[in-house]
Amino acid sequence: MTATDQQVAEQPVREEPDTTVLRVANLRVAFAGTEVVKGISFSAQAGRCLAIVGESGSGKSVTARTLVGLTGGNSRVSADAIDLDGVDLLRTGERGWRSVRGSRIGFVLQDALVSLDQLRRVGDEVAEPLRVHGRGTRRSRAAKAVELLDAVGVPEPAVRARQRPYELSGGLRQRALIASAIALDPPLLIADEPTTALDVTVQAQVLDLLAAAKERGTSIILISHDLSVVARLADEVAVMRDGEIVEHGPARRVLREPRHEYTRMLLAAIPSAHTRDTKLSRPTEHRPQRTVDRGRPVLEARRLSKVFRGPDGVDRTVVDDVSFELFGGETLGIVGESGSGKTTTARIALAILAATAGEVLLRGAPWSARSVGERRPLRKQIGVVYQDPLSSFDPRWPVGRILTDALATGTRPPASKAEARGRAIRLLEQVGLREEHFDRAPLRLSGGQRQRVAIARALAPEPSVIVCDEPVSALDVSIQAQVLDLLTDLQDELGVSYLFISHDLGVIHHVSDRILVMKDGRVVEHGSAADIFERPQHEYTRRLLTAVPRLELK
Amino acid sequence: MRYLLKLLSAVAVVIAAASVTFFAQLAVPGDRATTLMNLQTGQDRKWTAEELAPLNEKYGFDDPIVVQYLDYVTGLFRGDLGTSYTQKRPVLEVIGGQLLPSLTLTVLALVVAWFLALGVTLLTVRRGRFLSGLGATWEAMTASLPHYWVGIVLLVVFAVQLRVFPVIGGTSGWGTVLPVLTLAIPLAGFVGQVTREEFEQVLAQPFVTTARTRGMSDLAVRLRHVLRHAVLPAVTLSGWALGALISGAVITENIFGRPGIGQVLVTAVDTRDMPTASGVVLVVATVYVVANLLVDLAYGAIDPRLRRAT
Amino acid sequence: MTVKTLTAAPKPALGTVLSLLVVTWVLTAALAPSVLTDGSPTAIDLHATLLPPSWEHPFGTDDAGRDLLTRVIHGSRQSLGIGLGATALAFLIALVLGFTAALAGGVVDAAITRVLEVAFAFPALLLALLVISVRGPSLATVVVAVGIGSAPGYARMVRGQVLAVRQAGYIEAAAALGHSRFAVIRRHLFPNAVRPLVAVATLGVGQSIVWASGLSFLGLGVAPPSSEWGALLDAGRLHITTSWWLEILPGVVIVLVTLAVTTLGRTLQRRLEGAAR
Amino acid sequence: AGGGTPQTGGTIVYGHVQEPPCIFGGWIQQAYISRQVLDGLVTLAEDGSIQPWLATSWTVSPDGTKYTFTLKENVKFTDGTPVDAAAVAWNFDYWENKGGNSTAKVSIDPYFKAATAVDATHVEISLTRPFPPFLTLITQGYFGIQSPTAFQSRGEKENCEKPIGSGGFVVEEWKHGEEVILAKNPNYTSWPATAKHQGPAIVDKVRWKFIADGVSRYSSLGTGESHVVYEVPTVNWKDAKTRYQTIRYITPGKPVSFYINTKTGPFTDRAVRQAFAYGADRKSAVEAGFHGVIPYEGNPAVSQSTPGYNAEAAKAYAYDPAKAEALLEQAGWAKGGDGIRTKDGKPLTIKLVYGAAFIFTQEGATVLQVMQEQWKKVGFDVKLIPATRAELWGGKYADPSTFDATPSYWTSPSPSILWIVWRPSTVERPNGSNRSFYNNDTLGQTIDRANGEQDAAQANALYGQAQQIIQDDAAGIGLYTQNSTYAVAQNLKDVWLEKSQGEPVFSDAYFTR
Ligand SMILES: Nc1ncnc2c1ncn2[C@@H]1O[C@H](COP(=O)(O)OP(=O)(O)OP(=O)(O)O)[C@@H](O)[C@H]1O
Ligand SMILES: Nc1ncnc2c1ncn2[C@@H]1O[C@H](COP(=O)(O)OP(=O)(O)OP(=O)(O)O)[C@@H](O)[C@H]1O
Ligand SMILES: [Mg+2]
Ligand SMILES: [Mg+2]
Repeated sequence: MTATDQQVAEQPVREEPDTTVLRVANLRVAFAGTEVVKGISFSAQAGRCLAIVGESGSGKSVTARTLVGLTGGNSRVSADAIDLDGVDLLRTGERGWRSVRGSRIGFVLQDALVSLDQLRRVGDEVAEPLRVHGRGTRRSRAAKAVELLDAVGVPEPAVRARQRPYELSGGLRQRALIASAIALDPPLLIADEPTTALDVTVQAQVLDLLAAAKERGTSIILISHDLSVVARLADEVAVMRDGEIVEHGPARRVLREPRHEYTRMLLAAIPSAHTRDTKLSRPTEHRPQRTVDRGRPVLEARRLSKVFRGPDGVDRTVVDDVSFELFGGETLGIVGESGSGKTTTARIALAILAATAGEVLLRGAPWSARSVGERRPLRKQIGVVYQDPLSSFDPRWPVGRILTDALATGTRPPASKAEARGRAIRLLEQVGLREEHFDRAPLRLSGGQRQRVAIARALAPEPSVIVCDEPVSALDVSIQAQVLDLLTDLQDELGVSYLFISHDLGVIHHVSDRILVMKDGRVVEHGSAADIFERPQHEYTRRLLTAVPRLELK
Repeated sequence: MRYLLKLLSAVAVVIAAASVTFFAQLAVPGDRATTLMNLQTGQDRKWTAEELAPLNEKYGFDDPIVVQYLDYVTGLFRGDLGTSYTQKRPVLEVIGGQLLPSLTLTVLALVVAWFLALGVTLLTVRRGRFLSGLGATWEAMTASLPHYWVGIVLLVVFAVQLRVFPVIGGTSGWGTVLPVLTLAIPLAGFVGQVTREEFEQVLAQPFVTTARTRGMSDLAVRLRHVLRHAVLPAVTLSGWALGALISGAVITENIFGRPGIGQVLVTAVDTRDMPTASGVVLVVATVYVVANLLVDLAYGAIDPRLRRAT
Repeated sequence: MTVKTLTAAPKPALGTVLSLLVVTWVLTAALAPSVLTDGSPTAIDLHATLLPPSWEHPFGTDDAGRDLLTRVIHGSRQSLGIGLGATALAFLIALVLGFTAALAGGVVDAAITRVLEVAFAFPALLLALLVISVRGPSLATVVVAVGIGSAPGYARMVRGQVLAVRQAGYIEAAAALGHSRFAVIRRHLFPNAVRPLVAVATLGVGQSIVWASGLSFLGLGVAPPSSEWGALLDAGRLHITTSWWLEILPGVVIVLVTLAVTTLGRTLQRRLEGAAR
Repeated sequence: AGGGTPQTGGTIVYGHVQEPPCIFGGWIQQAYISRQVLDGLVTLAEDGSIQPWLATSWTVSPDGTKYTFTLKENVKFTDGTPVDAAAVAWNFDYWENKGGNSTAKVSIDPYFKAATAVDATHVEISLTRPFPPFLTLITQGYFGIQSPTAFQSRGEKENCEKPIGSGGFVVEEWKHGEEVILAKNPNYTSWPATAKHQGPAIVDKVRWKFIADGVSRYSSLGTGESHVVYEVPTVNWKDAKTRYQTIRYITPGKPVSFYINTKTGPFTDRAVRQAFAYGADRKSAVEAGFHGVIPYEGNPAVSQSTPGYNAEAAKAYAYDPAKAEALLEQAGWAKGGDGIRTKDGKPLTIKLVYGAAFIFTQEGATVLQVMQEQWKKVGFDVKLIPATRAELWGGKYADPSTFDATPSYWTSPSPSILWIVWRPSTVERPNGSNRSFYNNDTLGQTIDRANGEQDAAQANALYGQAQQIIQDDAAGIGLYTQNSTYAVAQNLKDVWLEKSQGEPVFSDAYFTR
């Protein structure tokens, strides 16, 4: 690290003083007396991208919203300056804000998929900033909307303009949203988590789009908790934690040689090929050698298929001839884009959903073929952790009741209330929670804690197989790391097998022994983790792999 | 095909409602011929079999119930709703004359209720604690108003004291104002309450914030984006309300001396005029069914996503 | 440095407190009217007829010299009884129909849904008229008429609610744990489907009171000398231009009580929804 | 008030209460309106005498069983056909033998024998027995003469909606639920002897509106939207007297009095019935309920405006709670802890059924509630049972087991109403109208004799005796007179009520400026 580097990191503003578009100094935001942004300063330059990263709840979105004067109800905002091209926005009042929004600052909201008005035509939405700011005629605006859609790479823009948002895929919607944000060619574009909701392949396209805008000289503030996304676009990175910027500097430097402890932790927590046999939250620790019993599979799926009849009466084959074997102590990863049939496969494996054809065996014995009543006593052998733990808990039940209820269905149901409580608390401890969580409502737990309770519940009946359907997709990296570690720890200790579903290749690579790649309900490739990631055979797998953003810097 | 099915099911609902009325009235204790005799004489006594015989004969009250019912239902398919026992006119005509005033009253009431409700909602939802509170209270309060109390108070204030509107305007334009308000004010409370709830939720949606980030003013956001989403529950409510209002308007009709189908229904039940009562139900059910088909269409117009679902 | 403060969404704090006061008052009136008044609601005094409100008679007196406030207080038991009774009856019917339809599915569901459709198309007024023709006007009749009249709406809600809850993750999770269908219904489906309806029921109480007063207007209400509020409104009607208090004050009481119950219901609803989210 | 110049033309807006199903029929609501359209044979004058109308004169055979009417010549129905003897005879035949008007029928049953046309202008009506009230009875609106030609050539609907008579008005349009529009009959020639002017109606039209709500009805007069209103709410009567011309008509016939069920229940004991009569201050209750407007009527049999009214009998049973209690004690009804009397373990519960919201308005209901309180003090547990129209008309409370007392009225210009209401019911001649189920042969004979008595004074004495018997036996208990009240705008003159039933007559009325 050189001295210049240091200098740049500390005073990035001075590097190219002429191009500063926005300068924020000592911004503070409080909700109902609680400060969530605690005096941060940064600036944005034309043609450059500032990335704000940090864990969930660190105040990224609040900061972004404050920059357009839409902090939200019951908030208190103060700052020494929020200067946009030399105008102090804090002093402009609502009218001033309105003249800036859309024309001087383009804003792409975090919840991309629901940020367009579902009831209006995409073209109208895209052209709305033009209308609001009184540019052009109705006709010219319509033409401009099509032009914009074309510019952000939407195929058949004229058709799309006449469709409504729900008729567009997530990626197209995100692009339309960006088109709308850049309609008036604002000097500053703020994009809050523009890729979170998207599949990897689409994610890459959106990032390219932002890169193009940057090329044209737009200043971009990119907000994300995903460091690999940031790595592709950012010139400068600010790391936020608890409302403060803990580290700020050129992207290269921050990502390669993080100085702050927290930044280092964030970087380490990203699951990838490198992290396979280590603990994400304890980077120095390695997993012990495991033995996978390749004798009789604990769970075996034979040529499963599932046909759903849609509301339009048309049959759709959602799972098509899927077979797999899961052995004792092993993790089988299933990866594939949204809608490829992963969850459906998992539900068939759990015998919650009847397959149209095919059969599932549990420990070599018929499983899906049995009647509901016959299956009931066997259910303790197979547990499940859902993607969204909160909705899998009865909202009326506290954690303790959820766990004791699960214990009662297990191999060794507790004999007394006291025993149930004791065992539930032991389970809590096993997943890294404490006795105090026993009486807590799930609603009052953090996302990671909820996921731990879900895992504890799955463990309670002492199953030999646990189906994990996207168990970490709702979590941010640091918590994701803890949960993944927990799962591997349990495997090491108890020898459980996991059927592990995720669309995140990094996560899959990190945990899986063997991998199934699904597309459109079919298994397009399967093999060991090493084979899939290093020697992908199928075209689709290769495409997936190249689309994955990586931390490697140019 | 789907529309045909819908139509068939609508017709089935209407006929079922009329049939239920037919049988329900038969189940009511008391003899129809006796009622008619008493009605003709203003009495409340019993009559001998001979005294009742001509009426029983004339209206076929002695026929087996199945025969009476089949007569009625086959009549329906011929467009014949029967003849009123008391008014001696075809039921279609008895109701026909009263339907227009009733429909005018209820449709206008619905429209006015919508305007009142949306006005209050647009202006008060999330507009500071005081205004929001005021709007919400106004809605809850008007929704709790008993109809005829509103009617009588409006009558006394606006017609008797201030003389702005006629007391017995009948079906005239000015005369319709107070009856319409009588029905519209409590309904506006209802519509307002559901709209407000929805409005609040929609206001918190990301796409609303997105619209704001484009520099839109608050009012424009409410009108252009939020309103359309927020009216859906109120639209559903309206389909139901139109059906309910049309027979429920009887109180209003009573106070303002308006003709209407509600009065006909009450009188028909009082006088055991079965064809008329069943006819009114048939008409009310039809209005309900049509209103709901319209609601479906409105749904589709407001939210094209729902076009396929239904 | 600039400070910007935006106000929050309305908190019904004051409204809730006032509503609680009103509801407490009306509950006291219904359960122990003697706490609020020592007079008899039927005590006549032909020398003190049609007196306007005064300290002695805060609500004035009627044409038989009865104290109107006393009558309002004593009438609350019946009015509230109608509100609660009708709502309870409606919910009982609604729960049975709604659960049967949603759980049985298929033909049963289709049949019940059709029946509800017809019930909706059937004028509620006629239903009331028919019930009253069969049973004659009385408190019980009014409860039955209003109860049956409002049941289809609730039934539809229950059905929708059950269908929605059936989709919930925790229902599947419970099944995956190996609980029997009945246990899942009893322990998860029923309580979660019914809970949001508690608030709806509170709203129904107020509406039933208003509904019942409409029946009184048509001469189909509770038998005299009951001072059920609807009956008071009906009795006061002719006096509105000469002795306004007989019509206006009972009306104000109905509105206030309904408003209070509604406000509490909404607060409850927010709480429950908030907790469930 | 004399002032103002009379005008020709104009439209009278009249606010009535109830809408009848047909314009012609046996319900008093129908008589009100058919009086405007149909003419009768004879009419009743203020002094109670019978005056010419369609009949210019008449003779009665010495044995009192044949009435021969001479008809006015050249009178035409509004369909152009002549009002001749054949037409009149047809009408009588229609009412009596074809079920055309059951009230007309019961009024002159069983005396009526036949009606025959002697020649074009003479019609003879023969009776089975002498019946002097006959002439008085046929002055009622139920006896309006219709055109047989029109009646027979048209459908039921037209006959119901637009009966064709020879009256001062014709039905122009019936806007159901709202109003009946009556247009002047320009060729009117057959006004009654009691008319206030000779010739067709002076106004062009009458809009006969149905305004059920009392507040609206009365207020419409104040706002000038109507010129005449019927049934002024008693709370507004004082006000009406100062602002408008008011007319009050005390209906003759049976007043609003209780039928007392003498067949089953506690009222089979005469002493209990009498105690019931003594036990409530009916007079004060009526005054309170009706705000001093409607007179109390102590005579349960006929009202004070009926010929032959027994004023002495009316005075019986003045409020005397002590006497009521004494009578009940003697009859073996002892007071229980709650103040309600019991006998053989049975409480003294009285089922009082009344027609809610139509026979008994809110005002009447107040009267009942006041009395209920008073009755409670002497030990009666009176249950007020409001009956709906459907229930009453359906005959739900026709059976003796269903009620103990029920108030009702029956208008009639003649005391011969006693025959309808109080005639004993026998197997061969059941009398469903005797709702006290009071079968007193002496009473029956007395009324029968009175009905046949040619000498008016003698007849009235007999009617008086009959009233006394009813009162003594407390077979009915008096309450108040049935009233018709009208308020007429100051600028409308010569609206008058015909004497027989109190129907308003508009064919002489005119506006002043
Ligand atoms: N309108 C609001 N009212 C109260 N608190 C709020 C509001 N908006 C955000 N907060 C709080 O402010 C903090 C920062 O939230 P913010 O949305 O900025 O987080 P974030 O960094 O964007 O997280 P994520 O990665 O989950 O989007 C959180 O604790 C959040 O609960
Ligand atoms: N109950 C159902 N009825 C009809 N179609 C269904 C049903 N469940 C799932 N599908 C459809 O089956 C397809 C596969 O769904 P599935 O949930 O298995 O996908 P997934 O791979 O888990 O996707 P994601 O990553 O979005 O969770 C989707 O197109 C979905 O719409
Ligand atoms: Mg955020
Ligand atoms: Mg899935």
